Amino acid sequence: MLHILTKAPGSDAAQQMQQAVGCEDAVLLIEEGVQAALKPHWEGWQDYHSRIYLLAEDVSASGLGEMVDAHVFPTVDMNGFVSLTEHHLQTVTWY
Amino acid sequence: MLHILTKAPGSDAAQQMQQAVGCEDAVLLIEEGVQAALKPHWEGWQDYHSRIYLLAEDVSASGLGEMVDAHVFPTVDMNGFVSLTEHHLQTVTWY
Amino acid sequence: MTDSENLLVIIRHAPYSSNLLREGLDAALVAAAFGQPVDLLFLGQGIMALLKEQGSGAPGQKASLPTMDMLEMYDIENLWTSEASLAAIGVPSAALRDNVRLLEPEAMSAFMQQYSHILNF
Amino acid sequence: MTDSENLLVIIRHAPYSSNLLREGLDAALVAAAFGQPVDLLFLGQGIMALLKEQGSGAPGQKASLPTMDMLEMYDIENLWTSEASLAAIGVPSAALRDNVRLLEPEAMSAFMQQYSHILNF
Amino acid sequence: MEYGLLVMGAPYTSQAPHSALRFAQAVIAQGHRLAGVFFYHEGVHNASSLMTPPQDELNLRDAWVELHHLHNVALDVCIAAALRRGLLSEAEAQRHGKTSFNLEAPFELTGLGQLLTLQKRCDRLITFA
Amino acid sequence: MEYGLLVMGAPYTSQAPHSALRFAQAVIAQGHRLAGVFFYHEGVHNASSLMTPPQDELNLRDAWVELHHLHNVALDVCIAAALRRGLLSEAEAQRHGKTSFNLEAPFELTGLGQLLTLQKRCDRLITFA
Repeated sequence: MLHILTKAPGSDAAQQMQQAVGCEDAVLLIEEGVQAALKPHWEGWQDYHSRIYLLAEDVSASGLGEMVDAHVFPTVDMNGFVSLTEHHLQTVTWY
Repeated sequence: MLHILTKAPGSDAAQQMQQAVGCEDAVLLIEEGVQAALKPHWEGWQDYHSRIYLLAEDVSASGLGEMVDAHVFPTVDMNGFVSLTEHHLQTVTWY
Repeated sequence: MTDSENLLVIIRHAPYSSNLLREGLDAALVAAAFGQPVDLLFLGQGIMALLKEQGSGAPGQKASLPTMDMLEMYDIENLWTSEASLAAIGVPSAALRDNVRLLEPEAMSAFMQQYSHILNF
Repeated sequence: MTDSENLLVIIRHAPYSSNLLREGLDAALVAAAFGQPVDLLFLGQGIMALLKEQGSGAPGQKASLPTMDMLEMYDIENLWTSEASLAAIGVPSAALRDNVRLLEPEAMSAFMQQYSHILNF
Repeated sequence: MEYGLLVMGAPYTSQAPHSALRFAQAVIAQGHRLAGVFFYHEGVHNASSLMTPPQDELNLRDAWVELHHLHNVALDVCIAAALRRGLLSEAEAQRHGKTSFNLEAPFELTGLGQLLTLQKRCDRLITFA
Repeated sequence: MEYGLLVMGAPYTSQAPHSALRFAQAVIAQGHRLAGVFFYHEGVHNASSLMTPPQDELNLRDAWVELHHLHNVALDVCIAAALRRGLLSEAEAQRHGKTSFNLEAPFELTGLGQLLTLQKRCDRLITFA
């Protein structure tokens, strides 16, 4: 399952998503979700470390490019977003 | 100053309001704000104990009447809401 | 017409705050009317729709209670919520309608995997 | 035309999430154009508008940077934020534009009392 | 006292217009004067004459119009916010080459200056959003 | 693969329609088929033919229409959600005694059943809200 988070890491939507992410699931952070780059200690970074991604276009629109580079957080572009949806049967958006 | 909170006590809006409430200010909880009745340990109940009110109509619409009665939280009706705005020069809504 | 593809509708918004609760329930009712097995999961603010006392309706706004009561007529009998969400919002389980079932935190992911389709409101 | 009734515009929403940031800034610009002294306070998600690097603009959406840059042209020079909000959102103060001033938690209430009018976006 | 309201929530998206309407009625019932309501941000949708709710639901536009007729409350809609969101008067529709329109009197399209004027003129400006 | 999108955010209220549009373009660019977009909740405002953004801003309705014409993507709008919010086709306007309308082809008013059909028919349904 792919989880798309569109809200900041402290939001209700984020907390609800965190309850639901299984150990085979991937997480994509878009829109306000990219603010997770400001929270290197957010549980998400530990819990899903190898399967969490930031949408690159939304990172640069938010002015968070430097933060993402500094922490080497993984990003995908729009094509990578499409690939993630190909590889997971189900997609759930948390907004 | 009168502060009107329309969101739940854990929300960003509530946190921002809490920064701003001065010691002469009053607080009115409306819409989702009445969910503070579910949180008897919410700081607001301690911090502004004699000058915080729940809007009665929104309490009953939310089904929180029993909780409000159990904790003897103070309520005002729509006319009480108007009176609060009369008594404070400024009103700020946190949503 | 029945259907083996089951649907989970997740409700995460409170009755009067927006029309999301109402429009989420409508999607569940239509799926059920089409013969699709439907379960409902209430998280966060959505839990406010499960309060027993709830439903008198803010003056001038349509109450959600009638829609909630229609669920049973359409054979939507499984209403779920999560213990973690319940604790976070501060609702005691005694305040909930009778037919609500609780998911433990560890069970949530496996629970969601059971469904062919999910709609998140 | 000048005016002794000063206005505080509070911005609490992020640049692209909704149009609230943009419409809040518009209100500030119009007040300034009418000769009213205007200050801006950025809280919560609104702080995202203060990032130096911010403003390239999501593809197809209007960037807010031009509007932010217009503030100075209209003599809106006081941009405030709160230390508590900054810490909560995780933005280091070094990442902010140069002309942003910080309010300590105890100062917030007295700060707001100074203004004849407040608009909260 | 003289009151003004700023409404920034849309019907069916936000509870704000319902709260605002009930507050408006209470203000007037208590003998105050409600000078005007300014619709901004998503609040512009309150003015839509095409709003067609089910018959058992309140039509908010009609309720605002009634408030205007009974108590002479000005209903001002921010023109920039309205145009972006597809709320056009007949004049604006013509100007932009559209054959339909969905905003009519007593709602009036006006600039943001009107909000600042309302705030200064009234003893109280209350926001619902 | 065959994709469907569910859009529940309005222009100027939510970033969702912008994200959805860019995702739609990427899906098609990668050789997938985009069967349809279903507009629900506030997403119905994407269909407004009266939307009049400033000239330097993207007109989202026009962008959806272009997607339809270039790639034959169905643009379905939930009729119940649309009527409540003041989005009416010519036929619905007549039925409700209105002289104006603001929803035209290639957008189609349809029931919620269409969303469930889209979800079943497509390999993937992605929500933007």
